[in-house]
Amino acid sequence: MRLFALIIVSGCGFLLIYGTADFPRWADPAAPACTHVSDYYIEKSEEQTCVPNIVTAILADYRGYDTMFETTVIFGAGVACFFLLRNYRRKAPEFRLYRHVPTGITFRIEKGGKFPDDSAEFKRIDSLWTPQDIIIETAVRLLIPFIQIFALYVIAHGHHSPGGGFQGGVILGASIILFAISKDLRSAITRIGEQTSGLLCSTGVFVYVGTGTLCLLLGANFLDYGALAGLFHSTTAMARSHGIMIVEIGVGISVMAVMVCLYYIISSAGNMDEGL
Amino acid sequence: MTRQLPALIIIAPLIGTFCISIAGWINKRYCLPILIAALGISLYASIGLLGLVIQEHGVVYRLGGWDPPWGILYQVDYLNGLVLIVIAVVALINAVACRKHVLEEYPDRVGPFFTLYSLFVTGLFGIVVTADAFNLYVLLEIASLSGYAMIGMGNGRAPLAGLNYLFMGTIGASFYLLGVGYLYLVTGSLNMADIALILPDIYESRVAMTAFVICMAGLFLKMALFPLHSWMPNAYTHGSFAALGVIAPLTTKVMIYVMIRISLTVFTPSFVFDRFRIDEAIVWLAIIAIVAGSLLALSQSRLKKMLAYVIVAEIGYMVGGFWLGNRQGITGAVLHIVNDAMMTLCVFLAAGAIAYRQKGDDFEKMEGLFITMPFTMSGFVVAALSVIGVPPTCGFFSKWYLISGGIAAGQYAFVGALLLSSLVHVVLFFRIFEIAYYRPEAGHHGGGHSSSVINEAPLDMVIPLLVGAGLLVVLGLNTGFLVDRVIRFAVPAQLI
Amino acid sequence: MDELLSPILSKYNYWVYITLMMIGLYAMIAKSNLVKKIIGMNILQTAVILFYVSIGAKQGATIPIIRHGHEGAAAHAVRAADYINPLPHVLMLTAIVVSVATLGVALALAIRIYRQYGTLEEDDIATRITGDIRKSP
Amino acid sequence: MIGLLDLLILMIVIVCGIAAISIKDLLGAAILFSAYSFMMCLLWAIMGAVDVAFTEASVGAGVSTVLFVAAVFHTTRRTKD
Amino acid sequence: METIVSIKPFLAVLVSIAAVPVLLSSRSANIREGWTFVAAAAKFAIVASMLPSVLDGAEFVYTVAEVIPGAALGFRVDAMGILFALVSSFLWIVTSAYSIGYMRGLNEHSQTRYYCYFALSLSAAVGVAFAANLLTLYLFYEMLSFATYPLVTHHQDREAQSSGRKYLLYIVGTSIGLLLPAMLICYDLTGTLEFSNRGLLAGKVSKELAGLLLLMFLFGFAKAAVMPLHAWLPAAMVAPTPVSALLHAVAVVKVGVFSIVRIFTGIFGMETLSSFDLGSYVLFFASATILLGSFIALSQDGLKRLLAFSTIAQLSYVILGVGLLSTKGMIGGVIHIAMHAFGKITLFFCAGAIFIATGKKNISEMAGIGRRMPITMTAFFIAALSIIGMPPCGGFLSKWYLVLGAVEAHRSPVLLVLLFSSLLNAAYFMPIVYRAFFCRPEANPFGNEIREAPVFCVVPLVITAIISVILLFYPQPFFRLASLAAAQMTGM
Repeated sequence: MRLFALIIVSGCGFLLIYGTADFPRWADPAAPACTHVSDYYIEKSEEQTCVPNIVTAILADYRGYDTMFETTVIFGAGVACFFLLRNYRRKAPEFRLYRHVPTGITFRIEKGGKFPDDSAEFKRIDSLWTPQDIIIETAVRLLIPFIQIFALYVIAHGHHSPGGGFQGGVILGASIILFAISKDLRSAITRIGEQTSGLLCSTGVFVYVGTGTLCLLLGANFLDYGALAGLFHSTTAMARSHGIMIVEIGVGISVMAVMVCLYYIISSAGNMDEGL
Repeated sequence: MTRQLPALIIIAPLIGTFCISIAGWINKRYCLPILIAALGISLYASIGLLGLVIQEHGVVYRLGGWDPPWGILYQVDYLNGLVLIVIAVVALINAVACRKHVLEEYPDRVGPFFTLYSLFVTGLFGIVVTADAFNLYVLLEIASLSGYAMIGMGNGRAPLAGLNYLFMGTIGASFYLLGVGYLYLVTGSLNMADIALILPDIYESRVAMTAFVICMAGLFLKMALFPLHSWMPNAYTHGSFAALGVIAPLTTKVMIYVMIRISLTVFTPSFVFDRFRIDEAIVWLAIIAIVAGSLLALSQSRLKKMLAYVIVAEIGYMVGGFWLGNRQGITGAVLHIVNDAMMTLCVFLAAGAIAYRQKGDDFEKMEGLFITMPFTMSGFVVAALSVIGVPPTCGFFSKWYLISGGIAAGQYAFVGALLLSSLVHVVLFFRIFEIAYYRPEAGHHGGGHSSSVINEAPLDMVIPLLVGAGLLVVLGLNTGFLVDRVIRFAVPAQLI
Repeated sequence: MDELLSPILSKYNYWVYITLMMIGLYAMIAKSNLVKKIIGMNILQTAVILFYVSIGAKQGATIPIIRHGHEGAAAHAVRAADYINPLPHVLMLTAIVVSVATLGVALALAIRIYRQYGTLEEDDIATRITGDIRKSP
Repeated sequence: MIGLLDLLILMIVIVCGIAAISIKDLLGAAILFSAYSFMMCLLWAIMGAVDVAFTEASVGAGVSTVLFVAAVFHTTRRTKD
Repeated sequence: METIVSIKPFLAVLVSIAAVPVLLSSRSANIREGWTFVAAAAKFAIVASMLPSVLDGAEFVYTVAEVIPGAALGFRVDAMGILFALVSSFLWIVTSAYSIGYMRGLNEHSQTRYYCYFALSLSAAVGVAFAANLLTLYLFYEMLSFATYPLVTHHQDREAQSSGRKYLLYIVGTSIGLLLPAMLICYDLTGTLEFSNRGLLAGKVSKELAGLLLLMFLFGFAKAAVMPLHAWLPAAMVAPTPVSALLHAVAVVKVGVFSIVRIFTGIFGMETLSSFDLGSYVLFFASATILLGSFIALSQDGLKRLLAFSTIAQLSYVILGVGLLSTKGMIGGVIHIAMHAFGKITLFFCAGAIFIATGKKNISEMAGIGRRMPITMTAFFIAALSIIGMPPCGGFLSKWYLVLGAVEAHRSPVLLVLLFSSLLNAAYFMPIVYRAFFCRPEANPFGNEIREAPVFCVVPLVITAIISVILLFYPQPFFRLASLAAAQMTGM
């Protein structure tokens, strides 16, 4: 097997090296890749879309169709994981662990026994439970708001600085994942439930597609934000910038939801019960 | 409105996807109607589009209103107009047929399944309709991703098969992406037509050649051409029928479409067939695929697995036919994309109906089926005859073009392989017919077929199957129209 | 000496991406552990991304975010030579997203497989399956 | 001299990649892979692909690692190769 | 020659296909068989309605669909085609009557399936008769192969299974392995597949290629049972007797020879054949088949097997007649299709009647049976005479023209073959008749009281026997058609 692998791999390697021989010099400003299409973007993008960050402009407008499907891929990944792992009718766990908060004693309640409901007194804990670290909890509680604000900034400010809907969405999702890790999965799920995240997934992408379709209904081509000018009472370029903003927000929502969803599903192996 | 048809094809199933995923939370019963409605809209759009293409020889749609090569472009010509209709029809028929399977196999995740289903179809539509090399990659990933999930959700060894499928598919897609990168490196563009304009100056450079080889390697991997087919039989054996009904007919065909598109539109026939002589080698590869696929199919004892190997052979038909490099051969390949999609759909629908009733698709489960499931079996017989290549079913005519292409190219080994595989298919399917025909208790005298023992599959499985079987014959009788009005223009003019 | 070295050195990014690609491919083919295969898959995808980003690089240019001179805001024309080619970056954003999506699905499948066979080694799984087949009749 | 740093990071990337697929502990592999991604993102930042670097930092080094760890947590750490 | 565009040929093909759903839906057996008769009568009426204008030298043409450029799915009715269609559609009526008697007499299972596939086979046969080009002919040829499979394996036991396999192996194997490539080569050479009396390949092929193609066609149509590809026919005799009677004396095997005649005349053309002297190949294989078939028939004890081998031999008369490449030989060959059909179907009917009445299958057990079933055995005797080629039966006519053709073509060996084979025929038929009538009473197991088979079985065989006598004295319209066909095909 290894020999076979080595043969294939070296074969590919030789092919690629052979092809590399005719490459233009690295980082050559005169290389065709840097001269044919990209110049147009660099020179025209700002006046056409009022977005200084060229990457955002191309991402959400010139090649917005790609990005729409990029978001759809993420959405699909969320659905696929849900489809593959989520198991509803699983047998009830044979025992549960509860912790008496004031005394810090841990109870092990067998099946059949009466489970107390979560309260200030009793708190359910995972079967693989590591004693809570007050430092981590506090630090995370302090951090999360700033992380989320930063995420919103990244989404909102994607026009002028690196970042955009996708990165912001990931960071937003990461903050929730962080919360889920620092406490436990259940308390995260109580904040953002399974259905909520599932709903947000599709709404996010729907915002994107909806914007595109709106342009189509306004008589322009699909995803041609210029058609929104009438709605915003602004120039076409400005309308494009607004359209990009809307789309980025949609992407952010969707990506955030999917990241959370993925974490829920995978960290609990589909049980939505006990996480990492 | 007709201007917007190309967008409609994608938008309908895409919006359908989200509606289904939300409906899945609210009430499962809404999922299937939404899906069928969405697919119906895209079927309408694709048919209208082909009509438009026949009127004005090609439709162009600028997404976001940007001119190529800066924006992404839809370009519908005869070739993909045809494939679009095939995708829509197959997806629609199977969507109608698969309800019972879904309810039986995963009742608690109907919503997600149909979401993935419609996502898969969206991806295929996008692959076929786009004229942007990178955009094709993204949509390829969408289709593949939902395909992996649908395959992996079967029972038994399905997850393993699905994961292998995922690995192979990812390698293939990455290779394709790399090839596109090479092309971008030397042309600076991603629009297929634009690349085709720039490339001829640099056909000499190794980069173009490497790009072509890498792209083809990736596509062969994804379409499961013989030496690279390892993922396919397992995936198709362990997947659930609801998913297979749409994955098995369409995935490989669309990949073959992509191969044709890359070879003819991005690269020119002169480059592919004249300057860069690997066509001979690939035809031989296809010959090996045909022979090996047919022979391996002989050694199977499960219907699904046998059909999977039959598909391996069919892929050999199309790849070989295309790489013969003459008009007849390419016509045959394109025609076979259409026909093979339809017949694969029919055989899988029939197998699904049988497995649904008999609780399994081993051969011994099929004894006496001609008595108990006459309609399903008659549909299956028509489909099988089409796979064998018996007129007037459509399978015969595509095979006709392929063989005459082989004769015209003087590639007699290919002709021999085709004839051999037809004979092997006769053996394959008549073995099944015999099992189904000679029921264990011979005799049972008294005139007429005794309607007491009939135990037919549910109507919503049988009717789509019979419709598909009818389509096979209709397609066969309209081959002339198809070739004269559509495929003739899909084949580049300079080929003779 | 320098003439001999410069064509090789000038393309070191490409050599590196080829190396990474080979590493990933090797892992996917030769390793029997599924998670290792998945890691290999990600390395493969990152290698392709590295290749694209290397295409985009441009000497004497800065990041593709248009800076306005203090005098006369959008008055001055933007010179293409000043900014790095942004297109590959856009494409690679998409590619990264695709890779993480694939990763999610792959891990989900791996967990299912582990649930089913209790191992992640392909050869063990193969032995299990053959064992089951031998048991069943 | 930016080129040297560049080369250094490239070396680290390769080393991390090889280590990630050859270490006998899956958790370690996951962590090494995140290190690999992080180095990769530095590399891209140097090449001026800020957005890509940003994304890779958040996705490759962040979420992917979490997912890997979660998966390993639910399966097993041990591996034969 | 005028050509009439009319849908009649297509209707003639469709009518029995249309009968199938009706048969399936009809509840009681009587209604079902009533419908069978209606379909058969309708088919015969349609075919007969085309007869007069064809006799005047007209041609009916109808194109269904242009599936492949140069090879439409179309029909053309000329003299030879309508001759064959007339024979088979008429005999369908007779056979339906006979099958009612037979199937009910033996209380066979799944009779509806039987009648359905019977109708399908008939439409396939007529389709072959009316095919305007090689593609259409191939289409119906294959349809016939698959439609007859359930009939051959009607009993669904081990024996039926093995013989069904043999049947498919020979028929489908040859048609895909030899016929299809030969067809494609023709298409590649000429760009069309339409039959033309001048010959499609005229002046387009080298001698070697022409010879190769000829052999591919000759053996590709394995239904003609030219040795060495004859083994399926005796095996297929496990089928119920009406099936053997109609299909293996008329439809299937005649379709084989008919197609071969079509190929020789319509694809190669007489000039090509004679200029390349391909006739002698044909004559060689045909004569070998005739003699070997007759010899094997001598050694058979099972009556149906004997008839099968006799059929194998007789079929080659037709091929022989065409292979002579002379007008008279052609007439003899073509008209032999009709003559042999009537004679042989009578013989099969008799065999079936004997089986129903006495359950006997072997000749050795039939001593004295003539006393018990005089009508049947008389018919048998007449039919045997017809096959041997003695007056006062139709067979004489065809043999006579074959002899004339052989003389005309200066092929003296063929004369010997004809003579010798007639002797052989006599040698294997006459003992049966002799043993049936003249044997010592004490050796007669049946006794003297007359007990015939059911009337549904007897009437048809009497009719066919009488017809085969009449055909000698009033050979019209078959003779006229045959001479027309010969004239058209030899282009004189």
